[in-house]
Amino acid sequence: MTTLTIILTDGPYISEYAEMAYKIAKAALVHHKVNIFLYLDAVHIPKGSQNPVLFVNIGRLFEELASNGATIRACPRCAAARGYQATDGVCQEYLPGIRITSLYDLAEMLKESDKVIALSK
Amino acid sequence: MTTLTIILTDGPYISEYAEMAYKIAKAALVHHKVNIFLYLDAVHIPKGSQNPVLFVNIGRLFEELASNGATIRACPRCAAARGYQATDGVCQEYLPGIRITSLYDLAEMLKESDKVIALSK
Amino acid sequence: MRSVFYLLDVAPYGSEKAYGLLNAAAVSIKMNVIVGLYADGVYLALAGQDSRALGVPNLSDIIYAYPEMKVIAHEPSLAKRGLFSQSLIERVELVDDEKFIEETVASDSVIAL
Amino acid sequence: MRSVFYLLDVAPYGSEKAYGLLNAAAVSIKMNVIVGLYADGVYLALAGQDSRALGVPNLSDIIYAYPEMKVIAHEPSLAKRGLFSQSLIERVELVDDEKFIEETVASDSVIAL
Amino acid sequence: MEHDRQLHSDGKEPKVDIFLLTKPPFSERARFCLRLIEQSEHAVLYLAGDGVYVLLEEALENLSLARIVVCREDLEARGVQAGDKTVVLVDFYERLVEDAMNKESKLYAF
Amino acid sequence: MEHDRQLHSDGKEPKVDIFLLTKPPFSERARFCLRLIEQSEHAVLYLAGDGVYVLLEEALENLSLARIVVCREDLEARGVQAGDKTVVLVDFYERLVEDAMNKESKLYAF
Repeated sequence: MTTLTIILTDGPYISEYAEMAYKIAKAALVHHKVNIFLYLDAVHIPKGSQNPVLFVNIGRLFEELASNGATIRACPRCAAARGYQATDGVCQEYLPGIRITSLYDLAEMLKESDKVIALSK
Repeated sequence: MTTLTIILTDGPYISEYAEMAYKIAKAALVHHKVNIFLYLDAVHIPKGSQNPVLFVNIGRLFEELASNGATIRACPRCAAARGYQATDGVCQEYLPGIRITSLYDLAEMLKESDKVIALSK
Repeated sequence: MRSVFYLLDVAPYGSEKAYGLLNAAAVSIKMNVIVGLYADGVYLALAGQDSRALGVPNLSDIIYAYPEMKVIAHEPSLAKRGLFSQSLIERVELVDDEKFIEETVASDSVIAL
Repeated sequence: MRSVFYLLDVAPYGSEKAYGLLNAAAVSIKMNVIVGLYADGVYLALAGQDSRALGVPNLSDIIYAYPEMKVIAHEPSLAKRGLFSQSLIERVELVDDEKFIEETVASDSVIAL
Repeated sequence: MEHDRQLHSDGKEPKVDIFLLTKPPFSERARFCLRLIEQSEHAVLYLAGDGVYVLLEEALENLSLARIVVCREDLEARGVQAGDKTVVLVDFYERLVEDAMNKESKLYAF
Repeated sequence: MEHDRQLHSDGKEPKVDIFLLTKPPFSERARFCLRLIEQSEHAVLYLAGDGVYVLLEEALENLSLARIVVCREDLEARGVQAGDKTVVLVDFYERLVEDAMNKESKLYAF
């Protein structure tokens, strides 16, 4: 099984990248292992209670990816700065399945990956 | 008394603009009325429990501005999409003094302003 | 402020900037409002935008919904991006560099988002 | 992946991108890591950075803290920005366009943040 | 995977370069992407997001590209017309993933 | 305020244009800012953030500027040297606000 890692740095709604990452990850999950690392502003993506009116709910899309087997991790420095605190990787404000762990996870994801896609403004 | 309105569109930490806006607003509050409109990603600025390690706490800076008389308002569409819900303008996740109101407030702020500064990536 | 010049210099759809800027311009129409398309912002002038499949608001429709909003596009930016050979929406007035700068400085304030 | 090329094309300090990219490169040093300074990213090569008064981490110090990280700068980008007449930090290797592209494609992956 | 590694350690390059471009043509990233395409012997260009504006560039004609694949919903939203030499797909991301995850290809995203 | 309005309705322009530039010189915003400065009769340039990189531009010499004011902490962080013709201030923002809020000035921020 081959592995794809996607790195994001933008928050939801401000750019198309979160939604694009969802579309790529969804297609990749059919035959491949998918890792997503949420870096810098992308740590806002799993925030709960998002309620966009004219756009798709990005948080839900990532919740769906996690429940379909994608490994989604967020950078703890970026998350803490922005107000997301975690205990044992679990953040109460986050949607289920997405954890705040360590930047070293990014390196581990890259090492085990066959392909990498970084999407960023 | 003259009025300055500052418009922000970036979240905290990702760019220098939130901190720069603080420095401008702080200097302006000595002699002028200061309005700040938080638009797009800038609605993340007043989120509580920010805990940056090597950077200044941006949320606190804006809480200070509000307590020193700055009128700080956030766009409801941008805020709701990003997971910040408000009742009568008050969002539980926000620091005190900053309210989620209406995009029309931006127009009102502009109309009553002598000068405007938009800071945005 | 009695007049505002909103400068759009990023491409529509890829970021929320264009949508945000048009909404801000729309609520400001009790003042004189100009939306200036510059650099990558001129892509907003392309005719035939259909965002239904993408599932986001049609930005050219917003321009048509607010006739009070004057929309100008910077000709050198259009030329550089190959847009002169394309169909453009009629609501957008094409102006040369000098006229674009003139309109910018004539407004009480300039807002680039 | 056994090698990663991190492309930095935005200016340091003004955004968190450079800091984030250097941190990502720092945790990746068990692989072969190259940081490529390109376009506005080449400003990171300026000597004498002192960020104490600004109250943020010194980005050139991060480069010195990780000797395993190879840092190259794109000469045409430096030239365009007037940096050839400036003092540059020694840790950064200046390479021409061809060599820069060669290093980019030689890595297993390219990451632009 | 093992096979792929051996290809690399033999000094052979992957046979196909896949470029996913999502930036408008005058961005630094797009310029860098086009520069990489110039030196590729077998390049396939996937255009999504603001990358579809690259189709308006005459310079595209001069690039040696095996294929240009375009995301249909992104193209339509922006009002850009695709030329004869492009493949416009609804199932763009499925095809991108198929191509990109192939062991014989190398993937770039800008 | 009333005085300022009358100046405008008389068709007179404010006497001083204040430009706050925070973007590096090759950004579209910086180019636009420099273009506006070209047509100003009395321009003061305030450089903060990545705007301080503009000091490395030779083109700056050719601009007719009444004054260039630079934010000291932003300059030092970036390792940029300021020339003789610039004023480097610790109390940059106080001075900016004073200049910018003056009724006789018009403020631009890029």
